[in-house]
Amino acid sequence: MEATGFDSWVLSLTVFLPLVGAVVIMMIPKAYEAEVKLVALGSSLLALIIGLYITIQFNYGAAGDLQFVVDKGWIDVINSRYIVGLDGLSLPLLMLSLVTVPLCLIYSWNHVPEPGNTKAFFILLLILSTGMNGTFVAQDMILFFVFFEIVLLPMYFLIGVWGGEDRRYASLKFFLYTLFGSALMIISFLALFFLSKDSAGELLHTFDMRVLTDVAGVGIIKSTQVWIFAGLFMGFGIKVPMFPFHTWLPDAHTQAPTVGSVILAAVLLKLGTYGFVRIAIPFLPDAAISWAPWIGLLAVIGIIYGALGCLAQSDMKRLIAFSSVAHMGFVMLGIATLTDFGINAAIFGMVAHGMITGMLFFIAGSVKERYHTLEISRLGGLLKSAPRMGWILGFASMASLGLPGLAGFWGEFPAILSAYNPGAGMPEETFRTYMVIAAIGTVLAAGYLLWLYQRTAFGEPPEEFAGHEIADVNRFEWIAWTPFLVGIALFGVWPNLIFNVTDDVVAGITASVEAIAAGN
Amino acid sequence: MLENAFIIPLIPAISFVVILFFGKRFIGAGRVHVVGITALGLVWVLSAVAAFQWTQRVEDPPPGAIVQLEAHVDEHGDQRADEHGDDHANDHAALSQDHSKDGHGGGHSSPLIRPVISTFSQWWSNGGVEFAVGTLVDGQTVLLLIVVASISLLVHIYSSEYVKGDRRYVHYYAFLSLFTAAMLFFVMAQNIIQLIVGWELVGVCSFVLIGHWWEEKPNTDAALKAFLTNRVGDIGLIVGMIVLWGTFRTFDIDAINTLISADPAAHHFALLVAACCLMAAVASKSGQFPLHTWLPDAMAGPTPVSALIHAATMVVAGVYMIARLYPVFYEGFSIGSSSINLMAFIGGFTALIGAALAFAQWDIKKVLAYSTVSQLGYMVMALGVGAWTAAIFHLFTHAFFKACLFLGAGSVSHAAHHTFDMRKMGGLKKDMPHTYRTFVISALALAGIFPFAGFWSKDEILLGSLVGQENSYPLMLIFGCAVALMTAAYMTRVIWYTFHGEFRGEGHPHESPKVMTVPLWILAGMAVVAGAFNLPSPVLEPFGLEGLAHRIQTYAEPSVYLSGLGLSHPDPSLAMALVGSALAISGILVTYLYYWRGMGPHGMTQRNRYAKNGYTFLENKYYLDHLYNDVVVETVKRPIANWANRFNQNVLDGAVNAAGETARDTGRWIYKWIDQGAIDGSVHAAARGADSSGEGLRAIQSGKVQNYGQLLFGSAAVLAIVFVIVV
Amino acid sequence: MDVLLAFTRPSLDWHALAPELTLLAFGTLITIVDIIWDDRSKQTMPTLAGIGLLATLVPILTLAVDGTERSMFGGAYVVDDFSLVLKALFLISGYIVVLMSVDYIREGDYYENEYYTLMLTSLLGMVMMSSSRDLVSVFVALELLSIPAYMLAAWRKGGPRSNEAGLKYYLMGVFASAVMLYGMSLVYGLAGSTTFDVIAQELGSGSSNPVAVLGILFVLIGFAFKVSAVPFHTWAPDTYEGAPTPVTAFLAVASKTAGMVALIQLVFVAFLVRDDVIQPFFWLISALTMTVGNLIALRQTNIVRLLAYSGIAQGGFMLVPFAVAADAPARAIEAVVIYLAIYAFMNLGAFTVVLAVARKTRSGEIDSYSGLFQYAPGLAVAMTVFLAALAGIPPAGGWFAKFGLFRALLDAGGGWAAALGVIVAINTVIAFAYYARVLMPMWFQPVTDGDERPIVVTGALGAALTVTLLATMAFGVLPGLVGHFGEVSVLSALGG
Amino acid sequence: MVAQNIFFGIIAAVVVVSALRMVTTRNIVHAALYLVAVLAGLGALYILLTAEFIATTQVLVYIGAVMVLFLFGIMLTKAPLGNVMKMTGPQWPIAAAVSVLLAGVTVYSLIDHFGSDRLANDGPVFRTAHVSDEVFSTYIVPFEAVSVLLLAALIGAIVLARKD
Amino acid sequence: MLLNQFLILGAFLFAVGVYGVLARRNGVMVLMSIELMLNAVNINLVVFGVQHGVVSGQVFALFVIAVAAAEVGVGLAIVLLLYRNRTSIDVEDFDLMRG
Repeated sequence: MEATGFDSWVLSLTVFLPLVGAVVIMMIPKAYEAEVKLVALGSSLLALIIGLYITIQFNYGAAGDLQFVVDKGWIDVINSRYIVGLDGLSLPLLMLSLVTVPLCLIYSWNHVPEPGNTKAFFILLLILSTGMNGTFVAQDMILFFVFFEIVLLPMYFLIGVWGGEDRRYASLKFFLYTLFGSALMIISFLALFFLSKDSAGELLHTFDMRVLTDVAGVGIIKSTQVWIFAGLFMGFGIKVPMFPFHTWLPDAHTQAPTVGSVILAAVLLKLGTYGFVRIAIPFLPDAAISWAPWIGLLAVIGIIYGALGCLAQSDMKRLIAFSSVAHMGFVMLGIATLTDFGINAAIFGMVAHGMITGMLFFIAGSVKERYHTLEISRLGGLLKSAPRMGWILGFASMASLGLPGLAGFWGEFPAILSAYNPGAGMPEETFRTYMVIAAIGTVLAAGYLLWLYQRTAFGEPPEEFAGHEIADVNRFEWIAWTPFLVGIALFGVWPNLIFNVTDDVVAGITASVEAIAAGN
Repeated sequence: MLENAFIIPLIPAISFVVILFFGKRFIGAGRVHVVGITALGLVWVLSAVAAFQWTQRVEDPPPGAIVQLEAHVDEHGDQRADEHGDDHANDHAALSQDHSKDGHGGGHSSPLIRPVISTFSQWWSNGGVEFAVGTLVDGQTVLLLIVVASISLLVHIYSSEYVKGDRRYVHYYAFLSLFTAAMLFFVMAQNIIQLIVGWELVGVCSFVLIGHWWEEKPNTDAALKAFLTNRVGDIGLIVGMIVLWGTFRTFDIDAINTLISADPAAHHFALLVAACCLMAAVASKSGQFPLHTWLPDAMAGPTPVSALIHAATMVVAGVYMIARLYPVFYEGFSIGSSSINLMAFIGGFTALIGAALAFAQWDIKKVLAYSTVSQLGYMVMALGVGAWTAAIFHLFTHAFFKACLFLGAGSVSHAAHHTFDMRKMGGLKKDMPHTYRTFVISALALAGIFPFAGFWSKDEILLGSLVGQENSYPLMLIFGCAVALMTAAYMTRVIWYTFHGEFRGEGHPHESPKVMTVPLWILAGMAVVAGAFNLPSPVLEPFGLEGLAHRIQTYAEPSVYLSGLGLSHPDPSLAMALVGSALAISGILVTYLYYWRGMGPHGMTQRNRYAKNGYTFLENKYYLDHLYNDVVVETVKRPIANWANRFNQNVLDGAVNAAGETARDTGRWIYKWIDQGAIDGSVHAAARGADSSGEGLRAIQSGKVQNYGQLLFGSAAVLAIVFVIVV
Repeated sequence: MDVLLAFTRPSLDWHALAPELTLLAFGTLITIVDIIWDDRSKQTMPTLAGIGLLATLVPILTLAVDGTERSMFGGAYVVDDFSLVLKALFLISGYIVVLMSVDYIREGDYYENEYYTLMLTSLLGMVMMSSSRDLVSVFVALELLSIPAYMLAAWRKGGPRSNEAGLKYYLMGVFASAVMLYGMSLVYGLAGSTTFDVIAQELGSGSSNPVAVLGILFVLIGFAFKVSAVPFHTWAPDTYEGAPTPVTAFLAVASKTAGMVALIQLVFVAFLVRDDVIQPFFWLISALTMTVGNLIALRQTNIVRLLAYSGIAQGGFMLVPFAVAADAPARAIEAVVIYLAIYAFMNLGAFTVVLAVARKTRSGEIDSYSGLFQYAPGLAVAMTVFLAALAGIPPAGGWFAKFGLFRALLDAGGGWAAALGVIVAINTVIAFAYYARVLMPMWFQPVTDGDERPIVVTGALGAALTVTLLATMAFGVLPGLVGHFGEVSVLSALGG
Repeated sequence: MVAQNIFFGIIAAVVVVSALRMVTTRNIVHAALYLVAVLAGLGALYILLTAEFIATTQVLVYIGAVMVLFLFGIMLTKAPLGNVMKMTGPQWPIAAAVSVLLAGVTVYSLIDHFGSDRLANDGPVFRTAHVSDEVFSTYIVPFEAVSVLLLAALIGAIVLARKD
Repeated sequence: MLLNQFLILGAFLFAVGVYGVLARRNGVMVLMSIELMLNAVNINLVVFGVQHGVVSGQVFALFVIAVAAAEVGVGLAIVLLLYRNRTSIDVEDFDLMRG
């Protein structure tokens, strides 16, 4: 079902408009800073507008099918094609990415972090945007891989150039970890290419993700599947990041500039979980069933571990970073159950975590800007110095700890719920244990977030900042934050906005898993 | 109103938004209470309308609202049979229904009225199934609506004076509104997800309001403690609800209850697990042992908040939840057939230690807080022994008199320089007549003195314990009686210290303004008459008003669910009432003698202060006092109250604090040794290994061409040897 | 007399030999011009050399359009798609090297005319190499391309480092060719013929035969030296560092490519039957090469030396497909050719940037790149693209090269191939660690000496930079371009 | 046949001894002379193998040209002519070990494979004309390439060796 | 005559050449040792040519001789160049670049 006319262009436009913007900016001399900013914002907003057009035109009745599909030749020699398409799984994440980038641009409008250079900063953000958008719509493994990797370098430079004290170490660590994962991932992609067979037993030799989803790994022997899955697991798991591959994350987050952290948290981590849902599980359901208990185990370890890690932090940003480990643990737990509830919750959790943690990083950035420190013990009384920011921090913290009525809850609760009855062929007792552990994780989440809130927002402002005038939320911050805040509340109140979109796709995935499980 | 009940929580929610976002700028910081009070007024009216409509529904059921029990037998299916059950289950339900009717005849004359359920079906969806958000309104709901709306309204009014000029007046009212909205949302939850949502939201409001004066660390500590303790309970809530979902594959409360009552024994084990888990949630939210320690600390919040949240409404959420999902607990804990069970025991034990702890407090609000703990324990115990109506009835009456007591305490503190330390009060009787009177009335109600509200509800609970369902609950009865005695005693003590004797504080106490005293009087009035809502028929028979007996039982009890369980109601017992009254009166009497007449065991410290305050004791009494002091106090009071207090402060509270600290320490340890040490360390070690092996390999590169040559020829030779041998 | 009568004039396909002859003609022309005009000719030399290289592309194009496979001397000398693609690659790399050399050679104290003569000669050897399908031709082509290169390495006569570079390169080269020749003699002894086709037949007929193993091994070692595979790599860092930078680029790209081409022909045409030798050999060598190259590169402080080790490691990557030469021959050749093509551009690009930067900083230390992004953002971005390509990060071209490796490995399948894949993956990570060592000062650090004058990029260097940059990006975004050449160059011997 | 073997034995002995001496002697000129002996011995062996053109070339090119080059090299680098300089480096044991290993594996393989294969006695005898036929037909391209190679080596060597 | 007589002699010469290039410090001596190795190859080529009754062995040997001559010339040029700059032809001295 290929799109025609304008619809056949929209996805490519959302993906490449930011890149066009970046190229245009490259032509603009550095001195014309206002023009640079306008072009950057313009191109990303244009992409967003097209994203909204997609959202409107999207056929929600057939959310399980790919829409706006374009299938053109690309690298014929390796049977790789330029295939983009969008279904209910991609749509929320694409929109998240499309929204996040303009917000980040606005946020850094007048204060590009040290050492300045707005032009380069914005170019990198736009390239990043192209990579992220592309990953969510690519329907060819090679195309996916390319987009998946495109984000690496811009992020590396964002952290490395505009980051904090330890930026070189952090950026390199981020890069090496991810690179390692993706190298193994591409091996698995190729293994899929060479080994996938159609139902008649003919070798397919295709990178087309649609086809591979359809054949669902039938024809690849189980032990091989498990190995291939291992490669995918490394590629996506590091990106998520799952325990024990998470150690790049706190460093990267802590050192990254504010918008870097925001994008990292809001979108980049989602590439990994998206990969699981889009590629690993549908392509290799049989292996997924074998792997799921282990993924679940790592996920719940991540939940508890991330929370305990948070409790040990003395730096606000690092704490939020560790909380990502815990939250992505919930997402992975949901995925590991291989059930409708779990995977839907995982997707919801991705979006929710994107907005909430993105928001928290925004605030952390603003706090840093005002206090020039994120040392929790030196902060305090934010509610008094900058009440609005304090309240927003409280709001975001509450959302982050999974308060019902806000978005975070809908990623957490159904994920825990799904572990009670894991998908076909999986050990029930194991997952029920995970369920209880995950539930305990929610308490710890409340613990570290409130503890953070108490020590940063409550109380009297500390002595050392007594003389300083701490500005409250400014205009740019309001513009940048409002969409997230509204989103957190809106999706929290009416989760069907997302569940309804994703459910069809997830149903397809679980159906194929169940079919495989039934065959075993 | 019953169909459109969602409007009721919506009003305070809107009020919240309006106050929070437009309060300061458009309304004026000092006038936001008008918005809140208006909203609550509306809510009250609508709640009253809803209540009235519900009574109409019960009295004059519209077609379709009644569950026809006879229909089970003939094949023309009723709705329930169509929807849920199989024939066997329905027969069973019908049989047990008959059984309960015939067996005890406790006036189950009313027809089984279906609750009014209205839903919006697209709240969220999963796996192709759509889950609704909606309202479930029945008698239990409207009862709570009335309670919440009334008390919240009064607290709103009261607060406009009490927190006047507060630095965060706007936020105060905003969150008061939000709390009300959340609580109302909670009570009319149609499914267990909504229960969770409401449950958490009230918790957050509680957190915010306890920490209202967050500049002081103790307040924020208390807020954190409250929230975190509740979160611990929430593990149970979440897991319990998930078990329910896993068992019945639905979130719908109506469906769950109906399914259980249709076939109570079908999922006993799952229900036991679910009930145990949910019990943990109840323990945290409703301050049951051992998770009650947050509640006294929560008194750090403004007093009206304590009255509303930590006495009348939020803390009863646990009780309400048990009542709402009563079939789960009834079946899970086998309440019908046992003579002791976890819920009853926890309730009873909590009631006991709460009462004991109330003795040892000097802070008037803490006394009331422990009293609340104790009374909540009472309610839980009532539910644990199968006395559903008694528990809800007690919830109803307790809300009024405890709110009154708290507001009274607030009034006292308002007068006495914002202190709650009873040692700095005394003799306020003459300065604050209204406060004094309302306080005494409410205290009498709490103590369970005829004919105040508490008497009736407490009596029903004791009766419920005595009779039980199939078996009696003797231990619960003993607990209940002991608590009745102790309650009366500690309330007398409070009144003594606060209103009698000499004023020990600074400045000149004065009566609070009308804005505060009027709510007090309204509540005191309710404390007198609330008992009338569920009078037993023998009381009314002499007046020919049997029709008004057991109104709460008639209207509020969801018999449509409970009938299937075979729940029975005990016959009223005069003997029990007399015993209960006697206990309460003797409690008052003993304490009265102790304080007013200086009789009884006085502690060393008290004795000295009384001496200072001009009390004269006979010389020989000194020895007697000494005797009491050493023998009685050291062996009786300490073991009971002080030991309990110490246990409470050191062990339970310590455990809560230690849990927090331990988590932090564990976190630090894991972070330091596992994360930074083992995991990151191994990564670093790999990096270092690569680096140093790179350095080591550089040695090959000696720069001398003959070394290179040696390597070249040498490796050629070695490779040759290896390949010649292997291949 | 009968023997004299027996001589038949060999039938020469002049069209097939046209590229070699054109190149030879221009080489001779340069020498003649030099003799006639002496000093006045200096300005025109690079132009002449450049024109010569481009002119040589013309017959290659006509041959490609013609499309028939031409084979001479009983299969000893073949012009097929494979050879044409690689000839073109040699010539283009050569052209870029000439562009890089123009200013460098002119401004230094060098013999200019002879420099270009030798370079063309060496290229002639490479062009010959890609058509050679017998031992003698391969040997002569190898020497033809190597011996001028030995001398070019020592071309900075006044510089002890350059002299030393020449000596080391020369000695190690001669050692290696001695080993290789010994191996060739054994192979010849078993086959009785120098052509690959016959060798393939004869080697396949015998079963376990230590002499054959020895012969194959020694021949392969000779070329392993050429592609600087560990443990025969030791010359490379020293030579790269000491040699004039354009020569280094030439060695790192063209010379290595020639070695690879020879290996492709030997392995896939002559030795493929002995997969029990070649596969384990290359498995071992490639794993060693990439790992050792990468690990030592981690510790380098000199940019050229770092690129040298990086080149060694890249060579290791290129050797990977040989480890599955028999299991997936077509894919393996494709992978190597694609890798070679992309590698040529990205590595030459990196060297071009090094040259451009060195024109200002006069230093080869990585520290001298500090703050490059501040005063020369264009060069910094270009370098970033090249390094990213070398590291294999999309959308810069290198990813497709790495992808080709994985593709070949997985097409072959099996545990050993997968294990090698994992080693490649790990090495990709290590590799980025030291590329990042260059990126970091460039982007993350302030200018060390505060000298923020922009860098003047000369026309020739600019042209080289443009070509390499465009090619690198184009290969990354539209890998089909290079993939096509990889596909057509699968040797016809394999039915490709 | 016996005569041939005796002849081979004598030549081989000379070659072996000279080679060993060449790499062990301390006098560089002696070493050059030992090399001459080796090369001459090999030339003799080629005669024995009926490879007359190779034998001639061996004498002309090696003994005539290459050796002269070496001697020039020795003179130009002003190498000490006596036994003064330490000609062998300290790493000679490693070198010895490597060469023994190499020799060992090679000889083992040769013996293992060729065993006691006899050299064909009745094979064709190739005269110079045969060689030239072959060179100018089959090997014409390499031959031309070698000529280019020699030219390039010439040019390069002049540039490198000349005094600026 | 046995084939192996010649082959083993060749192998021996090759090994001696290897020893020479690795052990000798004098640059010219190293070059001379290289000749030993190349001559070992020539023996092989010629004897194999005889064995198979083909002429290509001799031709190959001829090419080797020619190339060897070129190599020696270049090698000596480089050694001379070094000698001029460093006044030494001890190969052990040339380690300016390492690591």
